[in-house]
Amino acid sequence: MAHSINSGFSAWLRRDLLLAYRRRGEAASPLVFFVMVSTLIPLGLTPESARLAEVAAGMIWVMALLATLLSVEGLFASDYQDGSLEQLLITPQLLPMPLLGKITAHWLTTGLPLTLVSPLLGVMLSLPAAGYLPMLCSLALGTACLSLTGAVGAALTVSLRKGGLLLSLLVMPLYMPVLIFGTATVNFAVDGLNWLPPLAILGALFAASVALCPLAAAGALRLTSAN
Amino acid sequence: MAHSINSGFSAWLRRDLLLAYRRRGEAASPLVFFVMVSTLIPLGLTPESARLAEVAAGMIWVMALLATLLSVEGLFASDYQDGSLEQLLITPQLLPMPLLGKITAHWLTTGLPLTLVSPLLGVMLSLPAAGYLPMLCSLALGTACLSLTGAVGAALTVSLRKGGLLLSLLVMPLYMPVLIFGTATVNFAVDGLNWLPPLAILGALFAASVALCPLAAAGALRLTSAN
Amino acid sequence: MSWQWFHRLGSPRWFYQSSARWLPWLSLATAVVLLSGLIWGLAIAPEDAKQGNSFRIIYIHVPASFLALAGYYIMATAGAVGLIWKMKLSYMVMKSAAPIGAALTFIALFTGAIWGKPTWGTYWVWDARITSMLILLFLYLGVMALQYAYHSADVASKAGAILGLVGTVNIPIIYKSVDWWYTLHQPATIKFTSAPSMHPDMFQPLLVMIIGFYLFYAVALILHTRSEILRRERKTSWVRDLLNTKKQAKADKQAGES
Amino acid sequence: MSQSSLIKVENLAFERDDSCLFDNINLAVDSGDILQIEGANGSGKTTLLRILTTALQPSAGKILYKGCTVTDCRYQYLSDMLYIGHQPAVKQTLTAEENLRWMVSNSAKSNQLAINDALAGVGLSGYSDVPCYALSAGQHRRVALARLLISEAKLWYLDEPFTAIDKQGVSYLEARLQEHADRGGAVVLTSHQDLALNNLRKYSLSAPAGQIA
Amino acid sequence: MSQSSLIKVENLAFERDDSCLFDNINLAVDSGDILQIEGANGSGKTTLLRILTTALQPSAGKILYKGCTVTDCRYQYLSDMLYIGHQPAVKQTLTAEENLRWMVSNSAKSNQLAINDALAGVGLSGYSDVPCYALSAGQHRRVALARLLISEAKLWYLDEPFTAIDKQGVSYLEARLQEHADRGGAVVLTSHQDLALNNLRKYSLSAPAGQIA
Amino acid sequence: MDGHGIYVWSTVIVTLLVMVWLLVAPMLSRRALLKEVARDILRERARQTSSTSTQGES
Ligand code: HEM
Ligand SMILES: Nc1ncnc2c1ncn2[C@@H]1O[C@H](COP(=O)(O)OP(=O)(O)OP(=O)(O)O)[C@@H](O)[C@H]1O
Ligand SMILES: Nc1ncnc2c1ncn2[C@@H]1O[C@H](COP(=O)(O)OP(=O)(O)OP(=O)(O)O)[C@@H](O)[C@H]1O
Ligand SMILES: [Mg+2]
Ligand SMILES: [Mg+2]
Repeated sequence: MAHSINSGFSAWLRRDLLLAYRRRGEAASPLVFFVMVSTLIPLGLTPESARLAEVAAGMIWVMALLATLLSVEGLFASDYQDGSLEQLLITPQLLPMPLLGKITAHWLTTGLPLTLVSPLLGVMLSLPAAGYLPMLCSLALGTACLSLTGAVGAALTVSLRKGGLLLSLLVMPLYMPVLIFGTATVNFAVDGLNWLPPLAILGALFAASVALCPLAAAGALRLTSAN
Repeated sequence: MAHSINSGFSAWLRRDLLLAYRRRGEAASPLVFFVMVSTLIPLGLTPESARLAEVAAGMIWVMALLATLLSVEGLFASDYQDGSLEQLLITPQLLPMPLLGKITAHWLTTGLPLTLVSPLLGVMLSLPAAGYLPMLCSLALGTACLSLTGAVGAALTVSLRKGGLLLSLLVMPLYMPVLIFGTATVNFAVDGLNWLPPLAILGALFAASVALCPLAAAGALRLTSAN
Repeated sequence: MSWQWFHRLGSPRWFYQSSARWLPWLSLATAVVLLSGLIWGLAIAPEDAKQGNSFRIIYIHVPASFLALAGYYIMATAGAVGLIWKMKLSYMVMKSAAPIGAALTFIALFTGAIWGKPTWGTYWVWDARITSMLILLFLYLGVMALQYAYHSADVASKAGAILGLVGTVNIPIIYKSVDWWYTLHQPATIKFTSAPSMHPDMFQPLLVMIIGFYLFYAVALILHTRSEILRRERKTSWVRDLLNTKKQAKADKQAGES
Repeated sequence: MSQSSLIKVENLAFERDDSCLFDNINLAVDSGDILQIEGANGSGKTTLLRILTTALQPSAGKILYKGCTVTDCRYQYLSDMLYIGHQPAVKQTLTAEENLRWMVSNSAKSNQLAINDALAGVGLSGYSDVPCYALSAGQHRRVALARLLISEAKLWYLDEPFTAIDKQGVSYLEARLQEHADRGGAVVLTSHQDLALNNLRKYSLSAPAGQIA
Repeated sequence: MSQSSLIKVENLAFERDDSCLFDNINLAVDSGDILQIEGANGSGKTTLLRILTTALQPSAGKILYKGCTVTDCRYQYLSDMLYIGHQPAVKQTLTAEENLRWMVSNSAKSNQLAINDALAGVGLSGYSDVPCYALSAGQHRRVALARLLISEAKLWYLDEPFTAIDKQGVSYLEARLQEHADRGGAVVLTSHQDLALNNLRKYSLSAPAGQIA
Repeated sequence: MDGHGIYVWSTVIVTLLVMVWLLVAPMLSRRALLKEVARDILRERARQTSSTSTQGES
C-alpha cells in the first residue's frame, strides 16, 4: 500500500502538470498578471524611483499573493465540472496524497515561476540590491504556503459555481501572516538587519501547512462534493 | 421592432440582476475583495498614515480595477457552459442590446457598490478630505468604462475554458488610460488643482465605450462561440 | 446512562423547549445589568482627566471587543463539537454565533473608530489590535458567507465548521504576526490609556458592562439558535405538534375568558 | 411551389480546418413535417442543426425560410424558431419556474398559468421552487423541454431531446411533437432512438469516411 | 452462502434535507450478474449508484462487499470497482489517448497497445490526437467508455452509459457488458432503454410519492 | 458633554441599534417560520381532504 499511496501523489502531480502544459498560454497567466499589475503600480502611484523603492518589497509581495489567490481558484473547478473530482473521491488511495500532488503541481506552475520572475520586478520597482536573495527565498517558501492554504479554501467553495471571489474572503485572512513575514524578510535585508528569523517563521508556517492543509482540504472535498 | 430592441436590453438586465440576487453572498464578493485587498496594503507597506495618504488614491484605483477585472471574467462564463449563450446568439434581437443589458447589470452589481464603499477605504488609507468627491465621481464613471471594456475581453476569451487570467492580459492595456485619468482626478483634487479636466476625459472614454464596446463584444461572441 | 444528558443536550427539541423556560429570566437579568452598567458608566462614573467624556466610550468598546474575540472561540468550539460528535444542535449554535460575533466585532470597530477621532484626531490607524480586529471581522464574514452560499444546511454547517477550525489554528498566528508587524513600525505618537491604572470608580462600571455583554451574548445566541432550530426542523412532527398545542392553548384561554 | 417549403436547404456544406464534414446537403421541411436526422456519432448532426439555427456559418450553400435566405429575413426566422441543444441552457441557481419564465419571456403566452401548466406537463409541478442544481439529470432536461409546451414557434430544432428522459416522458414528448406537427408546425430533431411518430421523415448523414467503427 | 454475494445491500436508506428519497433497499449482486436499475426521472438512481460507490454516505443501512462492510475493506473495494457517471470525467484539453492513459493509470494493462486497442474499439482510432473539446457529444462519452475495454475491475457501476451513443455503439457496448458478466464480473447500470442482454436483472425504484407526472 | 457628547452618544446609539437588531431579527424570523409551518399544515390538510373527495388530481 506504500507504493499506491505514493502513486496517488505522483500520478496526480504528473497529470496536473500535463494539463498545465496543454494550456501553456493560460498557465503563464498568473505570471503575466504579476508582471502587469506591477507595472500598473508606477502608473497609479508615482514614477519616482526613490519612492518606489520604499514600497517595492510590499508591492511585489502583495501582487504575488493576489496572483496565487486568483489561480488557486481553478485548482478543483474544472475537475468538479467534468466529473474528475468524483473519480478522485473514489480512488482507493488516501485522499490527502493525490491532493498534495495537485497542490505541488499548482505551486510548480504558479509560485515557482512567480519567484523566478520576481527579480525582474525588483529591477522595475527599484528594489535595493540587498533585497533580491531574501525576496527569492521568502517568495519560494511563502507561495508554497499560499498554495497549500488556498487549496483548503478552494475545496470549500468548489461546488459553488463561480465561487472564486468568495474564496478570497475565506483565505485572505489566512494569508496575512505569510504576507507580513514575507515582506519583513525583504525589508529586514534592505535595512541591513538579520533576515533569517522571519524566514525561519515562514519555514515553520510552511511545515505546518504541509502537515495540515491536505487533510483539511480532503475533508472539505468529501463534504462539498457530496451534495 | 423598437419594442423588441428595448426588451432585449431590459430582459437580460433583469435576468442578470435576478441571478446576482440569487447569489447575493457571491455578488458581494468584488466588494469584499476590494475592502480586503485594501487592508493588505498597509500590511505590506507601512501602517503610518502620512505615508499611506500618499499612495491612497492610486491604491484604491488599482484595487477597484482589479476587482472589476476579476468579476468581469464571469460575465459570459456560466452562460457559455450551460448553453444560454448559444440561445442568446439566436435571439431575434440585435445582439448589442442584450449585451448592454448584461453589462449594465454587471456594473450595478460591481462598479456601483465599489464606488459607494470607497469612502470607507478612503478613511482607512487616510485619504485627504478633498479627495472624496472626485474619487466617487471618477470611480462611478471609470468602473463603467471598465465593465464595458472588460466585456469585450470576456467575449473574446469565453470559449477558452477558464480564460480568466488570459483575460487580464487582453484588457489590462485597455484599462490603463482609465486608471491614469482616474487617479489623476483624485490626485489633482488632493493637490488643490482643478480636477474637472481629467474627469471630463473619463466621461469621453465612457461615451466612446458605450458606443463601441457592445458592438465589439457582439462581434467577438459570434466569432468565438462558433467553434 | 451517563451519556443520556449528553444526548439530550444534543437534541434541538429539548433545547428549544427548555430554553423557552430560562429565556425570560435571562433576558431580565441582562436588561438589569446592562442598564445599570450603562447608567453608571455614562452618568455616574467620573470623567477621565486627559480624555474627558469621550473616555466613556470604553464602557461599550471594551466589552464588545472582549465578546467579539470570545465569540469566535465559542463558534469554532461549537463547530468542532458538531464535527466530532455529529451533534446537530451544535451546528445550529455555530451558525447562530457567526452573525452575533460579526455584529459585536463591528461594534468594537465602530466605537473604536469614533473614539479615535477625539483622542487621535483620526478615525483609523493601523494599530496592531485594530488590524487584528478587522481580520477577525473578515473571518466571521467568511463563515457567514459560506453558510449562505450552501443551500443544503448540512453541508453549510460542516463547511463552516471546517473553516472555523482552520481559523482557530490561525487566529493566534494572525494576532502574533500582526503584533510583531506593528512593533516593527510602531510610531511613538499613539498609545492606549492603560487599563490597570484605571481608577476603581471607572473600573467597576466597566466590569458590570462586561458581565452585561456576556449575558446579552447568551440571550442573543439562544434567540438565534431557537429560530435556526425552527428553520431546520420545520418539517418534523414535534414542530407541528408544538404549533397544534399552541393553538389549543390559545383556544382554551379564549374559552376560559369568555 | 418551392416557396411553400418552410425550410429549404440547398447544397449546404461545412468544413472545419480544411476538412469537409459534409457537403451537398439538400433538405426541405414543410409544415406538418417531422424530420429526424440520423447518423453515427460524429457524423455532424449537431453541426448541421447549429448551422440551421444560424449559430454557425456554413462554408457553402444556403438556407431558405419561406423562400427567402435566412440572412435576409433573420428577425422573422429567429422569432419563429426554437432550439434546444445538447446543453439545455438551464441556469443552475434559478428554480425551474424562473428558468422557464425567462426562457419564454419573448413569447405571448408567458403568463403564470401557462408556466405552471408547462411545468406540470413535464412532471415538475412539485419542484417549481427547487433550484435546478438540485434536480436529477432527467429533471434538468425536462425544465428545458417545458419550453415546448409554451412556445408558439413554428419551427423546432431539437438536438437529442430524449437524452436522460424516462420512458413515460419519451412517449409524452412524442405525443407533443406529433401534436405540434399536426397543428402545422415543423420539427427537426436528432436522436439515436427509433421514434413512434406518424409523418416522420428521416435524413441520414454518413460518417466521415473510415473513421467510425 | 450470503458471503458469496459480491455486493449485498441491506436496508439502505437515503434522505436529503430531512426528506426521504428511498429506504429499505435490499439488493444482492453476484458474479455474472447484470443489474439494471430502473425508475422514473428523479427516482434516485444516480443517488443510489453514488452511494454504492461510496461517494455519498447513506443515512442508514449498509453495503457489504464479499461479506465485509465497504468502510472496512475500502481499499479493496475501491480497487475492484469502476464508476462512470453522468459526467464522464473527460478532460477537454487532453486528447482521447491522454485521457484514457490517465484514467487507467492504476490498471496493470495500461500499456500503449491496450490503449490503442480500446480507442479503436470505441471507434476513435482516427481521433487519438484530437483534443476532446473538438469531439461530438457521443465521441466524448466514448472516450470515457473506452475504460471498459481496459479495466480489470470486477465491478462496474455505469450511470446511463448509452447516453448520446449511436445504435451501433450501443450494441457493441451491450456485447462488452455481456462478455464482462460471462467472465465473472458484475455490472450495475442505470438506463431508460431496454437492453438486449442475457442474465439481466432489473430493480425498480419508485418515484417519491405523487411528484412525477 | 464638553463637545464630546456627539462621539459618546453616536457610539451608544449605534451600539444599541445593532444590539436591538440582534434580538429582533431572530424573533421576526421565528415568527415568520411559525407562520410558514402553520400554512404548511393547513395546505396539507386541504390536500388530504381534496384527494379523498376527488380522487386523482394532478
Ligand atoms: C477602530 C478602532 C479600535 C479597535 C478595533 C479597537 C480594538 C480593541 C480591542 C480588540 C480591545 C480588547 C483588547 C483585549 O481584549 O485585550 C480594545 C481594548 C481597549 N481599547 Fe480599543 N480599539 C480601537 C480604538 C480605540 C481607541 C481610539 C481607544 C482610546 C483612545 C481605545 C482604547 C481601548 C482601551 C482603553 C481598551 C481596554 C484596555 C486594554 O485592554 O488595553 N481603543 N480595543
Ligand atoms: N444536489 C442535490 N441536492 C438536493 N437534491 C438533489 C440533488 N441531486 C438530486 N436531488 C434530488 O434527488 C432526487 C433523485 O435524484 P437522482 O439524480 O438520483 O435521480 P435519477 O433517478 O438519477 O434521475 P434521472 O433519471 O433523471 O437521472 C431528485 O428528486 C432530485 O431532485
Ligand atoms: N469545436 C469543434 N472543433 C473542431 N471539431 C469539432 C468541434 N465540434 C465537433 N467537431 C467535430 O465535428 C464532427 C461532427 O460533430 P457533431 O457534434 O456535429 O457530431 P454529431 O453528429 O452531433 O455526433 P453525436 O451523435 O455524437 O452528437 C465530429 O467529428 C467532431 O470531432
Ligand atoms: Mg450531437
Ligand atoms: Mg440520474
